[in-house]
Amino acid sequence: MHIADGILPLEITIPANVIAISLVYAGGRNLKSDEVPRMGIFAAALFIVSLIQFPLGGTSIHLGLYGLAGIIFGLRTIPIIFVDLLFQSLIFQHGGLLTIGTNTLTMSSGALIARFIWIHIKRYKPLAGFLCGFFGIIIPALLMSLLFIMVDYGKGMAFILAIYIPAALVEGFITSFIPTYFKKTKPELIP
Amino acid sequence: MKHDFIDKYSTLDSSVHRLDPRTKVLFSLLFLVIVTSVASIPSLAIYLLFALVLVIISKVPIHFFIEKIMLITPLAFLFSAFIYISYLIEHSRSFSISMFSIHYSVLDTIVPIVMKIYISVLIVTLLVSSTRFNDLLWALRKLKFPSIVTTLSKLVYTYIFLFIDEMHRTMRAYRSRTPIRRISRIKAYGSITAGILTRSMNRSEYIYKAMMSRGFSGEFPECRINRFKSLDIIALFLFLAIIILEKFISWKM
Amino acid sequence: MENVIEISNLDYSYPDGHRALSGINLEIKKGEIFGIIGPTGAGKSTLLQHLNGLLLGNGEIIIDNLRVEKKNEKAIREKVGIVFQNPDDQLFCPTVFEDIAFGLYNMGFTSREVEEKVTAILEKMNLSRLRELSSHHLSFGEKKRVALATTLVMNPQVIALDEPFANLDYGNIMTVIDMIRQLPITRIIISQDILLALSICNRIALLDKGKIITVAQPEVIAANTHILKNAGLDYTPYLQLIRPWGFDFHKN
Amino acid sequence: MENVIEISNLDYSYPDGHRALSGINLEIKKGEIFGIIGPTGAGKSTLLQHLNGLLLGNGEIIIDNLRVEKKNEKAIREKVGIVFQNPDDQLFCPTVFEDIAFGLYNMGFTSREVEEKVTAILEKMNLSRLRELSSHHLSFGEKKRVALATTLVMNPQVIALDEPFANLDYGNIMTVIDMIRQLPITRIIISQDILLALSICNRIALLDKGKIITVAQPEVIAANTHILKNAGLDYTPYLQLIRPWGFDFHKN
Repeated sequence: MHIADGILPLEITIPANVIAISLVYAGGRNLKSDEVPRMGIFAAALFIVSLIQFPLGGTSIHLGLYGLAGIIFGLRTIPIIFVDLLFQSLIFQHGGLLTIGTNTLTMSSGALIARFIWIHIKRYKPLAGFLCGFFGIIIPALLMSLLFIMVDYGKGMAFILAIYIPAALVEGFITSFIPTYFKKTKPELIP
Repeated sequence: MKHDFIDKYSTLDSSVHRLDPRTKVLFSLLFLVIVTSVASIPSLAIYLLFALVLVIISKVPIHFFIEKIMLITPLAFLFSAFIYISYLIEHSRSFSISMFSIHYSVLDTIVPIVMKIYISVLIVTLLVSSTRFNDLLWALRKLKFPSIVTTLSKLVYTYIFLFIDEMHRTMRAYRSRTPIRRISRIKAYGSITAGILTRSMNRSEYIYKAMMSRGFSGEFPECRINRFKSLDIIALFLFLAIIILEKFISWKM
Repeated sequence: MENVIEISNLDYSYPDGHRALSGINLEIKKGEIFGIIGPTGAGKSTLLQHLNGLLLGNGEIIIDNLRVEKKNEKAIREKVGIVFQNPDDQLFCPTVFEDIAFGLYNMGFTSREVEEKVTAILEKMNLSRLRELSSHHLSFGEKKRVALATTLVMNPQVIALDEPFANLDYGNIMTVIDMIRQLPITRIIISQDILLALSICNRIALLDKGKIITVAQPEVIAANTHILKNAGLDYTPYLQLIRPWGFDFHKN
Repeated sequence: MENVIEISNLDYSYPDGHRALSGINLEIKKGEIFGIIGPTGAGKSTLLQHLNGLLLGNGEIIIDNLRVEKKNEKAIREKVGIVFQNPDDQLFCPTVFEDIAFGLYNMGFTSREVEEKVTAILEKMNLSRLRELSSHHLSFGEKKRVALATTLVMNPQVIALDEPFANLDYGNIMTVIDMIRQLPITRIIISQDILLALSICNRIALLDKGKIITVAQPEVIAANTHILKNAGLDYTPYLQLIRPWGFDFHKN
């Protein structure tokens, strides 16, 4: 769901880049030394999981882990996603270079909303995890299709959302397990 | 996957390779901006031609670019399909048209977009295949990108292999305890993903410590080749000339 | 005695073309402790992974009258358990209990059966107090034992251990050796620690550059210093080095 | 002899509150081979990481008249080189050359100086033929040596090695021991292989549960079987086990 170069007008991509880079800067301030490698490995993980397609009901989907990253890293997710997208665009042409700001903002919104959900649903943590994973995928897809409609590619772009529903469900199920796992293995990760 | 998966052809020698990495980054971004801002098919054809000339000058094997083009093609196709469907939906009442006839007016929207997507892919691929990865990070840092971006990028470059390695070994151990090839329970999937992440995190800390104990501070002290020189100025002038030519032609038309 | 494993003419090359194993012939008898020794890169781990079909090479491997091939995968993996060198590879569940239960669920046991079997093995291996811990909080020695338990619980006929003594202190080495000795099944041990392999195995195959140099009793291998030297496995300089502490021991 | 490292009252707790080191006092002399032994979890690696400021605890560490603290980080890391246990964690560049060059670039050497220094160390350590290889294609023993080279090339005054013998066969153990012995600088060796530590160190500190139990000459440590047993480091059962092969050796 990364938007390639050449699709969006400069009126969107350039301001988005300015905002995204400022947020990247903000998200990378006052880092403790143990945060850096953890952010690095997550950026690598985000990159790798996006390459591992597995079949589901006729199509193939892959994990995003954006919701999980949001739960763990909060605002720090923004630089992580930015770097993940930089690698995806440089190596596999998933998403463009000029649209990297736009993509960072849409993906990060999903992650930050996941963080919000995780902090505010105090009970039923597996359910909270499910919602984090689900919205971590659905929110970016929603924003992307809204963006397309906004620049007049037509209302049909809303159908894009439908493609992501199965992926978001799978992501939700998996994310419902992982934070509880980390609670046992690396409790310092989970807020 | 080998270590040179990003900058595979960066050790070749060509005029493109010899440019200052900063020039290449700026040039690529500018190129993307210009391409995005034009809409006419002839103008885009000029830029496509220019991009192809650069590709040839770079001596990077053509098949490498074709691979990348193939990667983006399904997406370009899907996107075009969506535009087409949108068009049909929006105009179905006013025209009462059939789904199966071709509507040429929509091609005016689709063709330029597909061209833009392809030109952009060529330019980005040219950038990464003609610049060593470390030099690219050095250039981004010099161009005032936040240091967190370059530091994380350096780590990701290293950690990708670490992550693949951990994944491979966990899956091997997993398979040795299960006769079933696919993972049967979604909970197992969650466990394995979390397990791989935990182990990768632990190892990533060691690697980071090993880097720090050899003086790594997140900065990139060195760029192996080239500084800004006459070749860079020529390249920029050439690029400006192409832009002016394109503007002139589209004005004439 | 009856053969439980028969390997004939096994060849294997890695996808990059590098030849890892060539012309391996091997017979392993029921109930013995069989050692496979060799320097790093000799192909020991590669050979190990053929035993339960994680890798499939050219040639034939028969385990307990069943040919190792794709269609027998399920049965073979239940017959042969592998304990990998790094226990972290094998422990990926949130708790020790779940790690040990994992293979059983895959074999199709019910929750109740799983519960019983896991409890039994934990008690037998003296690991009950670790039951609800996360494997990340165990010491290396404990992890090694839990990794062994994850395989043993599946009740295999053959267990193959990759470098079971690596990274252990002497105390843990002795514990692991005791455990291995007490298992009533066929045990295959892969090790570059030739002194330990000589000490606990009934028979030993010496592997070098993907080929089997010799298969013999430990005494025969130890006496043949020539082939050990050729394979870079000569341990005399090491014994010479630790001699002062050994002599002390003799005096006591 | 002059002290190159002085540690006084060092305490360290992990972020989760677990106490890893308490009240460590230690003096290491210029040029010696100093061993730090102890069972797993004793805090050996944690102590090691304090030596070049990768971890900062309470207490004082002076290296060659310079206090280990944030502001001296750069200078300290040039004085003290650490070789980690797992060479895979240390080799992260596309080629051996670049791995060895990594530290030099960070120290600010020019390309030409780096080229010269790397070439020199590769020749000296007999690794020149590996220069352009990726570390993925090296054997474990080669990786260990390259990891050592990545640190030595920075010309440290102190080199600290975490489990330098782990996972090596006897041939490689002897090679690494020779290398360590020939280095003209202060060497700190962390190991749970007490027999090897006794054999090559001038002095040894025994660490258990984050505390220093004793610091003494190898002969003294070896004679004190009581404290070794307490720390779970008793090696007599091991020597008993490998005895048959040792006797053979004595006969020769």
